[in-house]
Amino acid sequence: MKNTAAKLLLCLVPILWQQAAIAGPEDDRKAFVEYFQSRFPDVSFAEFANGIYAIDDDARRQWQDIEEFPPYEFAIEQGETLWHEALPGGAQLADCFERPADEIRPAYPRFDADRGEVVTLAVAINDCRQTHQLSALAYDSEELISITAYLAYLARGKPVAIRVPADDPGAIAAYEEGKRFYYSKRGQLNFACSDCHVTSVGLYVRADRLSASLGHTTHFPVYRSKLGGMISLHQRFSGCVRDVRAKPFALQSKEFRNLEYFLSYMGNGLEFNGPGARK
Amino acid sequence: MDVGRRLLLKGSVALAALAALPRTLLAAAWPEKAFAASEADAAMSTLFGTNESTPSDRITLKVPEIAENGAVVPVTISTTLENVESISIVVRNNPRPLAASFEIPAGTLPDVSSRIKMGETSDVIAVVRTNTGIYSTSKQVKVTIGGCGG
Amino acid sequence: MVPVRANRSGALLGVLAAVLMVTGCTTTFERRLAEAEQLRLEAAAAGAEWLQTESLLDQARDEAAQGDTDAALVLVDKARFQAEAALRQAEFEATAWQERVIK
Amino acid sequence: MASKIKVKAKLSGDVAEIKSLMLHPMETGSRKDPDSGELVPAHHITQLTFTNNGKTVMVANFSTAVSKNPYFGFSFSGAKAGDTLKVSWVDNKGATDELETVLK
Repeated sequence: MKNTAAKLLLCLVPILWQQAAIAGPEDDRKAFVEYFQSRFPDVSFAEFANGIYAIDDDARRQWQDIEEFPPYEFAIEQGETLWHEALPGGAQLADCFERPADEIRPAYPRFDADRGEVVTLAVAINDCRQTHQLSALAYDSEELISITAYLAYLARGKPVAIRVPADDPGAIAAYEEGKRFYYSKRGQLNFACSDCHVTSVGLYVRADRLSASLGHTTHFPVYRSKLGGMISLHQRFSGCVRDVRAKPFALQSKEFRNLEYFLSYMGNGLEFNGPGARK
Repeated sequence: MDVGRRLLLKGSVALAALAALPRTLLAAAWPEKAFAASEADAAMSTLFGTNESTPSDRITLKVPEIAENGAVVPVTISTTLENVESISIVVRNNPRPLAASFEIPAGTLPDVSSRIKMGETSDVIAVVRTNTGIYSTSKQVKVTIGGCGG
Repeated sequence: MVPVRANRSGALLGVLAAVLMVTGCTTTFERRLAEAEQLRLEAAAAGAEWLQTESLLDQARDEAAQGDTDAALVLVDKARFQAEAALRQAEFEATAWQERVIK
Repeated sequence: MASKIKVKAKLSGDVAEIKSLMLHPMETGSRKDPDSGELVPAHHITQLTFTNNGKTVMVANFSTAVSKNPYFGFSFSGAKAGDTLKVSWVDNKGATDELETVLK
């Protein structure tokens, strides 16, 4: 009996410790989810992964029509080819990742304690190329985005479970930086991300309805009908920053990686559903 | 090869291009003049010999009320009319109103879908030609200027 | 720009220097341009630079190169206003953002 | 080069439901190149043809108003498993692409 109790205690200690320690981000996340669910009581939690289509029926029908045969299928196909292409020395991209291909997308963004910064999937792919004597791909290149599209496709249906390790001050700082970015007003229009996607969610900006931030990161990269091509999450960030008339940060800049870290954590529990199709 | 002869008159450049094509593509000529028309009525007249069509509730035209993006507007047209020969999509306010025209051989169901571009808010007209005449139905699709997403 | 051209000819340099001393235009422009540029860099360092500040300064340089110093100064002032506003925005946001966090 | 056409076919009874997607810029001829400011010449698929075991089952005539990377779906009867469906297009510059698939 005593032995069992001791074992139980041993098991519980790390769990309790962990829960107490991640109270910061986890409290944030719960409040975040609650806010959007109270704004849209008819929308189920899982539906928020569908972005604006969770809350706009006419747009949703058009999206579903496009999803009948979405143009991003070409990107998935290209990504699959590139994923399996032999690197110099005969290795493949897959060899750099110590997990099955369908578990790679969900492993990012993650805080890398050794580097002291957030590593995203795009960065990890470029790291791998450079390890194998290849140049880094541009972060807006069709090749890199296609690879992320393929990995996103393999990860469909898996839950978002981003970790902000409570015992890693660097991770917490990166998360907090992302959070600060999200809530800070910037640019000539003096808008924060949250002004549009929290306070004014569901309202119109000219003809566009503002999407909920809950679920913003699950479906990237996306095929933009407007552009007739794929864009990454960071390109979308860049577009939003530009829209409020602030100078955008570089794709995969520390600012945007931290923002991705924070926003991804807010989406914990939703399912990955990328790549996506957007107007 | 009546069609081939007509095209031949357009000159040797076109002929050279056509010669390289698989023969099946010559089955029907691409209705160049109808596509070039800048008014919906003219496009219809060129394509069908008349711009008159009979409104029909046996045609189902599925289009959005407000296009998410004028560059990609999903359109589905189906009909319960019999002996359908072709289905065409006409966007009245586009600079070239005839967007597409689908030839329906016997055995093919009169049910087609595609995605089209719209420059501005406009009536979208589904035109069905059968062995008895020209029928149509139309719906307005609003095209708006986007804010951030568009 | 102007000094480079002037270096080619001592005489021209002398004439220009005299003109500049009399009008004060170009020196004023250069100084105000440098100030605005400095403020822009400070805003950028604060992660708060606005979208068009840099291009306003580029346009100002173009106008100045074409000899329209008045137009150039108007653009420099616009850029400076933006850079200062961006810095005030960043200063205010250093704490204000916390009020917006969903709780 | 691999075909830039994708086809999904679904047989229910003797009706084949066909969905197709193809990579093509579908330039209208009225768009300006953002860098050069010059008009980009029209470049679009003119005719998309489907044959099933050699029999033409659809001829779709496109203008520049069909969206970039066109989608086209339709259905035809008289199909059975094992039939060879061939999709091909030609554009206004004389370029072509084609894809063959066996109905299942």
